[in-house]
Amino acid sequence: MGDIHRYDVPGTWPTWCLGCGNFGIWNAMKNAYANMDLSPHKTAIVCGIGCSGNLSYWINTYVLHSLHGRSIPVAQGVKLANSDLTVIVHAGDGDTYGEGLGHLLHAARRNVDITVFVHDNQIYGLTTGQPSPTTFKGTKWKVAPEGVFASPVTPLPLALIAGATFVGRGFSGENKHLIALMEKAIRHKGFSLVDIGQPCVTFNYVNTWKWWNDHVYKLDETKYDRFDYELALKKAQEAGDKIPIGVLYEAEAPTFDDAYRSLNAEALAYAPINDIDVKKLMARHL
Amino acid sequence: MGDIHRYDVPGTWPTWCLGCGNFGIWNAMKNAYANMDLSPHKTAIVCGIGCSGNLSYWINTYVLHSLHGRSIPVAQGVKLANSDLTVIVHAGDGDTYGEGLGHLLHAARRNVDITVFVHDNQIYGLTTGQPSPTTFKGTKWKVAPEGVFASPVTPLPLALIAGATFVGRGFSGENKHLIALMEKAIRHKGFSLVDIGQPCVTFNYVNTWKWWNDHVYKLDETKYDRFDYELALKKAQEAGDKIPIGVLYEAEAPTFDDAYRSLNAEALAYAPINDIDVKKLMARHL
Amino acid sequence: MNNSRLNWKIGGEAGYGILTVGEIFSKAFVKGGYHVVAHPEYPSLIRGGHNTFQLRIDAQRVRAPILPVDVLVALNAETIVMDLNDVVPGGVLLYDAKSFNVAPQRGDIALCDVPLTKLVTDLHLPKVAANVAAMGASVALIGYELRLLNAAIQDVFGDKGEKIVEQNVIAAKAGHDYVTRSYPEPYKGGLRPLKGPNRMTLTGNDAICMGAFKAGMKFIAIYPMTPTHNVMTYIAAHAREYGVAMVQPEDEIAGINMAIGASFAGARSMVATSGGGFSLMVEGLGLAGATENPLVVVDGQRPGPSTGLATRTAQGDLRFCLHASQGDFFRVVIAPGDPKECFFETFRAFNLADALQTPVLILTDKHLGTSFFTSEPFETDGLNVDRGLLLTEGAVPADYSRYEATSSGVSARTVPGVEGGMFNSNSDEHDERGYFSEDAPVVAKLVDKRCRKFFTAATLLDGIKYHGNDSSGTVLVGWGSTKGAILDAMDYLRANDDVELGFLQVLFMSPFPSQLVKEHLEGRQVILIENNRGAQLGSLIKEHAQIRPDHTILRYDGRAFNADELYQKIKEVL
Amino acid sequence: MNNSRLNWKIGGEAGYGILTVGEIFSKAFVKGGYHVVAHPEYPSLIRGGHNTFQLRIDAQRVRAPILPVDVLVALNAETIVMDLNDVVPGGVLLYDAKSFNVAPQRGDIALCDVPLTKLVTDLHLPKVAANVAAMGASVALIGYELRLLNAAIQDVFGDKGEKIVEQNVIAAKAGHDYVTRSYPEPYKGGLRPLKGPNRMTLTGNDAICMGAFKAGMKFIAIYPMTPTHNVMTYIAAHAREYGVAMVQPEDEIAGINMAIGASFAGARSMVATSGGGFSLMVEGLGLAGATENPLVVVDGQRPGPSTGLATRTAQGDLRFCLHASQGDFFRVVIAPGDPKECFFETFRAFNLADALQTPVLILTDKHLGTSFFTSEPFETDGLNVDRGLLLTEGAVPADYSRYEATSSGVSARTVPGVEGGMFNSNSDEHDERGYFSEDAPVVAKLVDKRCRKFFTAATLLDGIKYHGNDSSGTVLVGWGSTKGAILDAMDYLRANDDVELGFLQVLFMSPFPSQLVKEHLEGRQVILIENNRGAQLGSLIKEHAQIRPDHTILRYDGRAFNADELYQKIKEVL
Ligand SMILES: Cc1ncc(C[n+]2csc(CCOP(=O)(O)OP(=O)(O)O)c2C)c(N)n1
Ligand SMILES: Cc1ncc(C[n+]2csc(CCOP(=O)(O)OP(=O)(O)O)c2C)c(N)n1
Ligand code: SF4
Ligand code: SF4
Ligand SMILES: [Mg+2]
Ligand SMILES: [Mg+2]
Repeated sequence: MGDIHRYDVPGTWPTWCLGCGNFGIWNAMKNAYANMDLSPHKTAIVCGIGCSGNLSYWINTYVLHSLHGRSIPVAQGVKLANSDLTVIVHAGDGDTYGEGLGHLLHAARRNVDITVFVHDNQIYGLTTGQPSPTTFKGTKWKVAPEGVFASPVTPLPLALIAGATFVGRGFSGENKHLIALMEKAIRHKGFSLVDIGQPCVTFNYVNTWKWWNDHVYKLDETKYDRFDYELALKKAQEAGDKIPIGVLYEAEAPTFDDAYRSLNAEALAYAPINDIDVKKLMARHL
Repeated sequence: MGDIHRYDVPGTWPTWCLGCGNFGIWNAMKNAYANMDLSPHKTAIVCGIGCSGNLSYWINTYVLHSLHGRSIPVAQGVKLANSDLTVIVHAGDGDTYGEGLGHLLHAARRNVDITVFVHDNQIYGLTTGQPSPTTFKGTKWKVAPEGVFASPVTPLPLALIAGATFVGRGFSGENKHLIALMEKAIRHKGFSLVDIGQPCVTFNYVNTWKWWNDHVYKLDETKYDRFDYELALKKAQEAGDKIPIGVLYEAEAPTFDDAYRSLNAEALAYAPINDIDVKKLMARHL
Repeated sequence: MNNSRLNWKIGGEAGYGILTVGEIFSKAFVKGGYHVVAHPEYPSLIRGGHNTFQLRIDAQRVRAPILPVDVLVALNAETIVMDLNDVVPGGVLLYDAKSFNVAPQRGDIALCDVPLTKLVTDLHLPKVAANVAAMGASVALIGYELRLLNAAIQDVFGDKGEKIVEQNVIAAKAGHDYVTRSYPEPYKGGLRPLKGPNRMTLTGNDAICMGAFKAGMKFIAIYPMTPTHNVMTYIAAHAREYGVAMVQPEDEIAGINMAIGASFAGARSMVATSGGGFSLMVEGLGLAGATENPLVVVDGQRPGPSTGLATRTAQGDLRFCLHASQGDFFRVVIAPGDPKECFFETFRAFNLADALQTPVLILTDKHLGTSFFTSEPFETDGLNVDRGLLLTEGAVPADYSRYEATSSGVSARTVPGVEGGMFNSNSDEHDERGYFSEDAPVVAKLVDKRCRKFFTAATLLDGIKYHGNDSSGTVLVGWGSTKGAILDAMDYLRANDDVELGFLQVLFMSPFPSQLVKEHLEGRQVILIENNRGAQLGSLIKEHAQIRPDHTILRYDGRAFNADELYQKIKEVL
Repeated sequence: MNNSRLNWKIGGEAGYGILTVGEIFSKAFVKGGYHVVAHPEYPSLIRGGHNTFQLRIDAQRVRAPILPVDVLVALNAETIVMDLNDVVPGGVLLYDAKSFNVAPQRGDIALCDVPLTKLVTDLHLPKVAANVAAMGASVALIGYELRLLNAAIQDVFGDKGEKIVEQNVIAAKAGHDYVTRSYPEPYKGGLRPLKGPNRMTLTGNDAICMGAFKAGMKFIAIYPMTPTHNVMTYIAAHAREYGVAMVQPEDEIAGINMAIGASFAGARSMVATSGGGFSLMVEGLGLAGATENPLVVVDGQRPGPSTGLATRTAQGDLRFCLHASQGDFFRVVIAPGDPKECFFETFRAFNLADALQTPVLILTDKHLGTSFFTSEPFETDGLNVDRGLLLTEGAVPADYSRYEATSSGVSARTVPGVEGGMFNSNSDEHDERGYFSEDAPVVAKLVDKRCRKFFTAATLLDGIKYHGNDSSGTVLVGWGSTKGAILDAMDYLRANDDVELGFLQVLFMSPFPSQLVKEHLEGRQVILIENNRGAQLGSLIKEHAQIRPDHTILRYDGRAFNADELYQKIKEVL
């Protein structure tokens, strides 16, 4: 187990609201890194734009603070260019399930070996409280005084259908559980999606700490067969009163990055490029 | 039953390749329109860019020939502005499941009352034969000489998970069946997705007419309960040897456009705007 | 002697309602006949960051912020650290000395120590009410009238119920009474209510929303993005009343494409976003241009490139808006400079979109869109909706061609539902009927048709406004939100230096009023003022009027020009 | 007397391999020492449309198509209807009179009736082989050598196996022998093989791919879009050999963002698209600019706005590429004019992207990207990869700041994996270490840092090429793919009219070579030539060099300039 302070950015402290669920995710993440003794310089975090994405400021590693909705494509590029890196995405629910929903599902069907942690506060936090794709239907907001008209996106079943090989749900308030879950997701070889319940204490008056605490329950690892796809798809659809947390599904499958890696002995980023011969190409045009 | 020639565009004939599956879709569609006696001027077709989208040139109605991947948002706008219209999308698999996958699923969760017909030839036709999101894994193509590395998108289960209230599959070669299916989809109030098997005789050497004929089977309407969501989700996942065609799922649910329509007695497009009073707004700023 | 102006600033932690406080305080003075300019500054963080609200109050018309401030209200220690230098010698710091342990390091200002937190907690009010107590205290300090503050509290909190109003009134009174007792001498003799006309307090974005409602906008798609988030809130609050469909799409691409669909179907429609979201709308903009569907697009600028500074201001998107999307086609780009122009130009934007059947862009920015200004109520009587060449049922000619290559470039439109008007609104190049065509002469004809709208538009518009001295040897030139600072700086020059300059405000960036710009600038000393680094208007003037500005005053640190700062900078180059 | 030039055109239905036929026929003449320019024209349809391939063959260097044609080969009736007027009086129509019932309505040309279909079906070859028979027939008609056609067939079909080659050789022979028998007199005395150097036949896009391979591009994301679809095919064919990852993303947004991720991770990376796809990449372009990640972007232009004409040519994206994305930041924009420049400038683009740590755009178009040209093999010996300020393991200073505000604007980069080099590649505005900052002076400092790259770039580059007469009173000015037509038109002027003009080719559109452009154009009659309606280079010249072209020759019907047409147009305004 490594030193958690390796990941500190000296002289900084998160600017999240007091009581924000992001603190728990931040803490769990650093602990998971420490448990796995990840080298900060061999890890790349790609994050989106949102309160969630700001996490990247308070972790000492390589970071690309990208665009709202586009962290998953960026992360795939990082992994394809250098498959020796551990590549992790931190993004919001608006980011991943709104602006970026297509990217999420396409990355899942490719099974690129990246890990996506979604800070799911069921709201647009940084833009001060508009409904997000996971906001419940019917709830009323300043910009939706008639109530939200659409059913929420259900990311976990969608990811399962799309072909994700690791699907889990965590909760910022179950920190130890979350640490273990994050570790498993990162260790998994293939595309991992972990949706993390993250109360937004400032804007989300529906999905509060109490709400989350009242609704989550832990999957019993000794009984639940996480390799059973049918079961996983059922569990993933559980909403309503009781929401399972833990690893819902895991499977082994060839990854997209390995398919490309087979083109080169070394990672693309390390391939020598000083003296590439194109004479043989030119010869074909003679 | 109306006159099928109402929908002809005089002096034109499709430019599709001889034997292209699009002919069957075009034919079925005009028949379905005629059966329903749809008024050409009260119907709007929105299409994407692709061989599929070119269909809009050979049907006499209001058409917005939009952008690759964006026909579903455009169609939602048309419907929201004038819910008196019958709004239909014709788009390709690249269009709908690649560039536009996010839009498809968001439209489904909104349950906007539009009907989406996807000409699924499992290939990018108009750009001369690149693999599409529904191209099978492992198959080799000029631009994918090592074979396609990703699993195909499975649009029907995705749409079901997202909340589509009508999900079906048709096949260009089963024309009578397709006509009936199209009618049902158009009549359905809510978001309808119909994926239509459409052989591309020029570029898709895998999913040929023979392949399709060998694989499809018709759901038996007298036995299959299309209102059973669980069953539909199972059926929708059937791939491999046997592929069901017919209405896989149907449900009644409030539509997004009705929610908006409740704001106004008449369609937005018809609301009088000549003398709108904003003095009461100004008064609030005094 | 009474004072006739005051510059007040309040600072505190984010999330403590500084913006609401600012709005209330602004209203209190507008109700007393004053002009105000008020602007919030805050980082792109929900909490923990340093938020300020600065309010310029003046009996004369003022249009832009200035420094230094007369009264600084510090609700946290950071305000003292960051803003104390902004206080004018002889000014006042109002603070709660016991609440934080930073000692103000200025000997040349007065300290007004008020136990704000204790005052409100003693009254069993929530701690945040200290903000309102600070306003009450400020009113007393300034020698203004508490009843006007109370009226403003009623205005802003009225919707939330009588109880909330009452609590806030009590908090205000507590602050007020404490200061009246402990510091009985009002600052600079006090600021008394004036007899002035009834004026509105509003932001540029508020005015855009009003203009859109007035124009009969029926569909708007907005994906949240600062600084147009308040457009969303405003429209949402009045959507039912005005029968408008506001959709929050899954992304900006969906947003603009929905709006195009709605426009095609006959509803006046609009999108509003900022540069990042507009980047995603570029392909849709071209679709509207090619298919000739009317569309109004608001770009609220903020500093780029990329995510940049989400909550700050800039004018860096001008060239981008002019040239976004592939191929040559004509669009209108309007840059209003104050809330009044925001209102009237937005109204006009919808008429122009219909008249020209092409996208109309409205360029604002965080400063104009989210700062508060005073304005007389808008005169709406002469405003007529004109939908251009829109054919209704029965009016469609037998040989109807949607894209007829008319001399104006504009051809009659139908919308779905109209019998006999069917056509293909086609993003592929097409012939006059909308059927696709690759025939070389047809292509050139249709390209020409669409581009002729430029000339048609140019005849409809002036494109500039000229302010001040017609014949001054030196002329200022600018666009958009810098208008306020420029006009105020001209007032300073007139008052302090007896210099009367002219100011050429470019209102339409496309069609660019080349001839008028040339006429106004040629042979004079030109000082270009912009809130960007690229001097983008300057580049347009060089391109279209062949004139190089003699001096360029640019600010690109995310902040708007202060009027006094700009005045100094102009003097330096005069 | 032998002929030394010939203009040949073949037309037929889409889907019948006209493009392959054209490629083979081109190679046959390049092998015989000729220069060729060959361009396909086809509508955006897979089948049923009218496809042509036109080939200009000349012993002298030629660079652009011309009209009229000497020999027209009609494989269907439509070719006779559409293209017969293109044949020069005294020219030849080669066709299969029995196959279609349109009678050629020209008395001033020779008819060469060859039963192409019968010839091949008699030999039990598939009907499409009629195309190849038509080539054999053409060779005989022109008096050229069949063995060179056979060699070209071997080149192009070699990969498909000996059987295919053999069949095609048989078909060619059948056509050849028929004509030799029936029309023994070769057209204009015949075209004999020359002793020339070995030259390549290739498209601009081929050359871009070669340049990218040579530069060490390791990652490329391409979503299919005409006219860059052949980039995809080319890269795919050689990806394994060169160890390159080519990804077909779900959309262009994913494509550019993947490429940025790959670049951040240390791989040289690229995207290629056309205007519509580039529209979707605009936000990503800003991300690369703000985070200072190197990136090469190819925009293959086609006529807009919007979907426009998918398979035709235009130069309408210049201003768009220069200004795409919000806020001010520096990008490089290069417009190569022929395959050689495509190769060398693409190679340089990667070095510039690394040296300047900003996006580099390469602007081509359908004409340059997909027409075939002859070129001597590229001299690659002096080409050195330069990755700029890229810190490797062990070289990272202790107090490393990724975004140090250096005088060049470029600061040293690390990539993930390098110990001690961690930083935040940040789209939010940030300080020199990459940590977010909203501090006004820091913001201005970083904006300035990035914009200083403009000057650094300007010192690295000339930006123009000057061709022809240094002191002519009239100078032509153009950019990109019009280069060939302009140079050829100058050859005509020299040969026919004894007029020796100069031609200023603007190669770099950003940083724009203002000074050089001014020097070359000032005081001369300027004729601007562009393949767009907006005269976009003209607008840059007005903006940056304060010069208005005296004459403007624009073509915007989706077609490239023919050299002879341009020659006439230039003469008209001279
Ligand atoms: C293209 C684009 N559109 C909009 C925004 C504005 N924006 C910033 S954060 C955000 C929402 C964030 O919501 P979410 O992803 O759920 O993150 P959270 O703040 O809740 O963690 C939006 C819409 C943006 N930065 N870019
Ligand atoms: C933004 C954008 N990217 C790419 C293209 C080029 N393009 C035109 S059609 C097409 C693929 C069409 O495939 P599909 O949607 O399956 O339709 P099909 O032709 O097979 O019917 C593409 C990529 C485009 N027009 N716009
Ligand atoms: S707004 Fe919500 S999500 Fe953002 S920091 Fe505050 S509590 Fe957390
Ligand atoms: S390319 Fe394929 S999809 Fe397109 S028209 Fe031909 S057969 Fe049909
Ligand atoms: Mg969120
Ligand atoms: Mg397809």
